[in-house]
Amino acid sequence: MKGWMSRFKAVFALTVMALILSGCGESFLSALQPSGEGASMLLDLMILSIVIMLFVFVIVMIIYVFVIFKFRQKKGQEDIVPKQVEGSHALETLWTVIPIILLLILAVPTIQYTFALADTSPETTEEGEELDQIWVDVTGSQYWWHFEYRDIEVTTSQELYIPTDRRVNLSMISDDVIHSFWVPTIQGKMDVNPTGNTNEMYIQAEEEGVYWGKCAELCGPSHSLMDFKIVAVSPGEFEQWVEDMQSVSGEEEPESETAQAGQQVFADNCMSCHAIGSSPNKAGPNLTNFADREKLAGVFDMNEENLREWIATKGEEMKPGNSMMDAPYDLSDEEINQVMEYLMTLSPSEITPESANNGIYEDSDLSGLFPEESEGEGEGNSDSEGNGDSESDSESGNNSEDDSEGDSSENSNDNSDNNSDE
Amino acid sequence: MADHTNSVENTDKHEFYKKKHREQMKHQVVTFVMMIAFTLIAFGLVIAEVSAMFTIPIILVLAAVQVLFQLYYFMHMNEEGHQWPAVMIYSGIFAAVLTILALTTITWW
Amino acid sequence: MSTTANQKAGIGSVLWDYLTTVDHKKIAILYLIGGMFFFLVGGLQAMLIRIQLVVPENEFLSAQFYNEVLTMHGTTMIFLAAMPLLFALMNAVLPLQIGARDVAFPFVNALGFWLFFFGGIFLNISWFTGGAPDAGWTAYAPLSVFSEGHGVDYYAIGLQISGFGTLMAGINFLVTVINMRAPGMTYMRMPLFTWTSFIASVLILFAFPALTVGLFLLTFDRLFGANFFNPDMGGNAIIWEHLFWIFGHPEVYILILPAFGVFSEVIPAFAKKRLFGYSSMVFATILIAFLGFMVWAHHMFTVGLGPIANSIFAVATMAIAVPTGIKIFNWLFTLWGGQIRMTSPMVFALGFIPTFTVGGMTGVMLASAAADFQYHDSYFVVAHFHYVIVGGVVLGIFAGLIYWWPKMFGTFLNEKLNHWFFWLFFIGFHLTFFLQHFLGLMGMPRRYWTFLEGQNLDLFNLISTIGAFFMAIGTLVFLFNVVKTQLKGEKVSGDPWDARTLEWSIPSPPPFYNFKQEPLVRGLDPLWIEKMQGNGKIQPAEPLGDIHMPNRSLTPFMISLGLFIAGFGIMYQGGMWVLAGIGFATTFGSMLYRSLKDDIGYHVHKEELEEEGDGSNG
Amino acid sequence: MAEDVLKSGNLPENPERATLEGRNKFMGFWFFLGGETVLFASLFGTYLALRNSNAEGPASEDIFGLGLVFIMTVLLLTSSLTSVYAMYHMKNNDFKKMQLWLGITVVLGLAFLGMEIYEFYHYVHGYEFGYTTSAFSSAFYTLVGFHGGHVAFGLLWIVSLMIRNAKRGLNLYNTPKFYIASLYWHFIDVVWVFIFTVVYLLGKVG
Ligand code: HEA
Ligand code: HEA
Ligand code: HEC
Ligand code: CUA
Ligand SMILES: [Cu+2]
Repeated sequence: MKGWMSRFKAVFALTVMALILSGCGESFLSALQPSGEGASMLLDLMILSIVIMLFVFVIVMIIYVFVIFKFRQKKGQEDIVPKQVEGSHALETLWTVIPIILLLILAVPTIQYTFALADTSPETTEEGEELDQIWVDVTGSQYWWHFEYRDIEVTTSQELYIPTDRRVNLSMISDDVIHSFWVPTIQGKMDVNPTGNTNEMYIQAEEEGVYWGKCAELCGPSHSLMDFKIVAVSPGEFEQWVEDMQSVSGEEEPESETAQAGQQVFADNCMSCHAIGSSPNKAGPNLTNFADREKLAGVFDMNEENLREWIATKGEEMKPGNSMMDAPYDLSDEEINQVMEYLMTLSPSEITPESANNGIYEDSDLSGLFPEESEGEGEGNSDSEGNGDSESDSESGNNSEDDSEGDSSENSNDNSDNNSDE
Repeated sequence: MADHTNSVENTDKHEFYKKKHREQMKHQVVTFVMMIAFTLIAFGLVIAEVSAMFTIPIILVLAAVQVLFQLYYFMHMNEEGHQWPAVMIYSGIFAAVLTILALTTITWW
Repeated sequence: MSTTANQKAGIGSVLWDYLTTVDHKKIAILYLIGGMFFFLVGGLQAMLIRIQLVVPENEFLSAQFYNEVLTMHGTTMIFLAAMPLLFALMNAVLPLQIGARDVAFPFVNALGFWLFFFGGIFLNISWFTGGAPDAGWTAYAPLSVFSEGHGVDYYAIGLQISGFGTLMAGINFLVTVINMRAPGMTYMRMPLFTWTSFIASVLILFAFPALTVGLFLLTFDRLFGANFFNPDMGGNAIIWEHLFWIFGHPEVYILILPAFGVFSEVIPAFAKKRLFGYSSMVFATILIAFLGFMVWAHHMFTVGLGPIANSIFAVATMAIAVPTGIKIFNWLFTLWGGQIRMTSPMVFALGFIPTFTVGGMTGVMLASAAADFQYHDSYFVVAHFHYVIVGGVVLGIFAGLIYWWPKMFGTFLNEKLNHWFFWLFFIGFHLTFFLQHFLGLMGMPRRYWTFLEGQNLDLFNLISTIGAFFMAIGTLVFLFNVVKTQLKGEKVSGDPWDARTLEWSIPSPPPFYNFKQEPLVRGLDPLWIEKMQGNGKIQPAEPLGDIHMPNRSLTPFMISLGLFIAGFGIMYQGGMWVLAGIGFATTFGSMLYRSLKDDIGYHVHKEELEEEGDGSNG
Repeated sequence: MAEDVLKSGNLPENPERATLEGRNKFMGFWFFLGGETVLFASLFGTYLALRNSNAEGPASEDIFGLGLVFIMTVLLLTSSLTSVYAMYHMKNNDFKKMQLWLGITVVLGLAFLGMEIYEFYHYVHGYEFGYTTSAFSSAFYTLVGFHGGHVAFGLLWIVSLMIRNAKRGLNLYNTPKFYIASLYWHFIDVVWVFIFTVVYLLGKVG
């Protein structure tokens, strides 16, 4: 299908247009500068439609300009009565048929792409073997994002790490109102609906990088501040990140004394909503790798000043209407310092957004993440040579898909009641 | 507007209409009996717990036919002067069917 | 009636006159004033939006307030500005175009206006009682259900009240067109504005009930603890989206079709040519309406309905480009070979053609379901719909208003100022909205209270805001023009534009009974036919006789007032239930009064008519 | 001339459409019914989408008693027939008989409404199936309640017409009013046929 499109491109010298458009916006945010499979396909489709539209527009404009200049009433012509034409079958047929043809040209790839993008079945390698799939359960809440990697016991919030060697499948649900998950450079958006209505899609980054994500459905006062990031790292780095994250239990003692005191403060005041280490979705973001984040609460620069204001004011001014405003705690400046220091120790991994930008590529087939699966739900696959393209057993089924299917029946929801835990 | 005073002076005509009305009334009573019968059938199918696969389409069809009876006989859509009412009712039914289809099939799947 | 006579009449009696009028021409003026007022309010809100977005991380408005302004901007513009202004035009000219003395239900016509008026006031009272609705004009559940305060209640009840009014207006126009045409005015001789208004009324009839139900469900969820959209109790928020868009998509064609009608009147008049492809224009209108009912899910591509539904709706949506294209080309070929006069209505019509074409083309791009995953809820969509709405509906409204202004008021707007208005508004419009296409693709979602620095979105937003100021200045020029020319009050003849249709065959403004004798219509563009083949005067179809007229009545006002009061009772409950009682008692009491009292109108007698002169071109 | 329409006496065939006002009413009311079709379709659609979403509350199989509903159906169908009779006598210019049959229609309608109220009362108190119990219950009460509201409004309408015109007989001014009131009544019946089938029968079948 992509081949078909590329040939089309050649015919119309569309690359020129792509170049012009790509002058627009920032490479981490603009849909015109795609870095992922989905966004690239969509840009192709967009360019095809723009070309058709330009064609139509030019024709309309030629007639329009001609008519306005040619048939304008001149001085002294006031009494001329033009011929009263009723119509013309030939012309009318012409401008019925041509648009139909143009629309068909647009409709066919539209349908193909619509189906292609909805496909979350396992990818296959060139040899026809199925790749292991990574499934992430995404939860949107006012105004932050939560990510749980299925089967591999890693939980994180705000920043989603993905490997660049394969698609990552998302299964998305909302905890409250409708949100919409959009990373323009990687993939088109998909709504995140409340209970019962689970949505699935895949994302795939072709290059390493930190890509900005936005919430695209009005969800309350801080809708415009519900940013998140996709951190696309090489497979080796991803594997390492997962292992580092898995090793965090939340009990680790920080080194400095202030930080230890901070840990206590945190345990007393914050643990009801925030978790450290893998845990079910809570009322607030998971803070396991908080100190590695690029942004605080998704949008603010990560610095002491902002963090202090956030904790001291519960983000009241910073993110109006956010749910941390319900937190009952009342901390002294001292305690805030301590907890800040503690929070800044939460950096379990070498792999951070930095790693996505430093150009180092570490290879892996991620087999470490998919140990032999036991329950007979499908065979694991750990044998591979570890070169570029990962290979895996052809029988490797993916079972998480089945789980998600079950989710979409009405009323069966496993996310929404978790937030009241504790 | 002005012609009503003399239009029915003619008693023959009057008698003729009366007879026509009586004819119509007979149709309507038959319609009514059939509607009651349809209701009974539908009711019976459900009470007798005949297989759902069979019952559901049947009772829906019975309902639809009853509606047509109402429209054409009770509400006189079979008489002349009802072209526009028919157009609008059928357009309404068209929009109605789309709405119901949407809400029953693609609300979620 | 000259202005001086008007002033002598005294404010009180003028007020009473308008409160109780059932004359379609006066109701048109009421709609015009109401619609214009809300257009300015909505425009002011648009200016607030643009000022907030002039620089990144601006704090001119608070987040909550921004959402309220945004919601009220959309709601006001669509329901309280665009639709009433179109109703103003329909009321002013539709009966005249088909040679009728009034609409089919003059009483219901007044009722329709007062319901709209009180609905609009109700909605706007929310600003003063703790906050306007804040869930977007689409009010997606569950955000709209969870929304605190009473803002969304005002939305649901206010739109419900004005929605009833719209539905009645729709039925009224349908029956008017079917039953009230003058002799010889066959369906295929009706002017296109009448046709498109007729079809738009059909859309109203079948689209508004879905909104009615949606709003009821929302009200019940919020006020009476129902669970339609509450996921925890088995409800499903997607139901709202379907109901809203089953209404919402036909709604946009309800807006654009009458505007198309205006252009189909203005272009032939000033090209001095009959409309090219009249019958295909009618056919295209019907086809657009028909297809318009089957495409609503194109607003829901990203909801997750699945690829099958998305593909079906994508293709159905694209199909609408075909009949719309037929229209565009028919207009172009009406111009072809004509004698184009650059009057101000014509300039608006000519501005419309390329602008709407761009808007329609971005619409087709949006219809490409997969690509919409990128466009959806971004500024690309904002750009699309302002191109079709401002570039189509608003330009159409102003074209029609200027064109029929002499007919409505008997005076002329200043042509020069109108041209100034056009160019300021038109240039401002493109400045505001063209770059928004790119903003959307560059990653700016819509309904954003503020945008962050360092995303390269600053420049385009700045330009957009500057453009909005141009539009505001243009609008002010128009207001100035209205005030200036009305004070001057120069009278015009019955046919100042040298136009083609029936409404121009009677004096401006027309006498309250419109036509002294029912006109005899001999073809499409009847006045033009008489100008070419006759003496330029329409032949009467009947001898001079008594004219039956409806009585004036305060009842429509009372019925609407009752619902307005009841709305507060339902919303605040508790002790306020009393208000609900009083309100419903007023409404139902007035309805009962109406149905018990014989209201058979009165007659203007032949002798009085004879005294008034020959009734042509006064 | 206009006052003539108030004179009772000889009426033409189809008196409800003999005047322009009558034709307008007739046409407008039919169109209104077209709109009502969509209104009820939206309610039906909502109900169908939510009919199994009974959360923790009772499901349709648990509560619906078909016996009562069957009687209600027969009552309403019969009232439709009696209002046809009323129109039959109206066309024959027999005012007394028309009033009589309208009266019977009203009595049947009242009986229907009474039974509906009893039914709701029974669900609420016998099964704890209240308006806010579940999405299903909200959808059920809203759909059936809207219909009930229509019945109540129709009864008020017909009764006030009967009282208002009791002393003056039929004329060209009031025949359209009677006629459209009866159209309304039939439409209510049409809706009920579907409620009976879709809500109650399908509720039992599943
Ligand atoms: C007057 C109002 C109006 C009109 C006329 C239209 C016309 C069209 N609209 Fe638009 N639309 C809106 C008002 C309108 N729209 C609004 C308000 C929204 C946003 C609502 C919200 O979310 O708040 C919206 C949103 C909207 C969406 C959803 C976007 C999203 O939220 O993701 C889509 C998607 O398909 C769409 C499509 C179309 C199409 C295909 C047309 C077509 O009818 C256009 C047809 C016209 C042409 C195509 C031009 C002329 C034709 C030719 C010259 C012939 C040749 C052309 C071709 C072969 C292409 N519109
Ligand atoms: C008929 C419909 C209509 C019209 C005419 C307009 C007109 C305008 N709109 Fe509107 N708009 C909508 C319908 C419309 N809009 C809808 C439906 C939405 C979506 C809402 C939602 O998301 O829920 C929207 C959203 C919307 C947004 C997106 C907000 C967001 O997503 O965050 C923006 C931003 O630029 C905008 C701008 C404008 C501007 C600059 C105008 C200009 O054209 C306005 C020009 C008019 C004036 C400038 C008036 C000038 C007069 C004065 C200033 C004098 C005032 C004096 C007195 C009051 C006495 N609109
Ligand atoms: C009522 C629950 C609640 C409590 C208690 C709470 N928080 Fe939060 N916190 C939240 C929520 C919800 C967010 C996300 C806000 C948003 O972005 O909209 C958040 C966000 C944060 C963030 C930013 C997270 C990120 O990923 O960038 C920090 C840091 C934070 N909280 C620290 C604390 C500290 C420290 C405490 C205790 C002193 C605390 N919180 C107590 C709910 C809570
Ligand atoms: Cu979440 Cu907008
Ligand atoms: Cu649409």
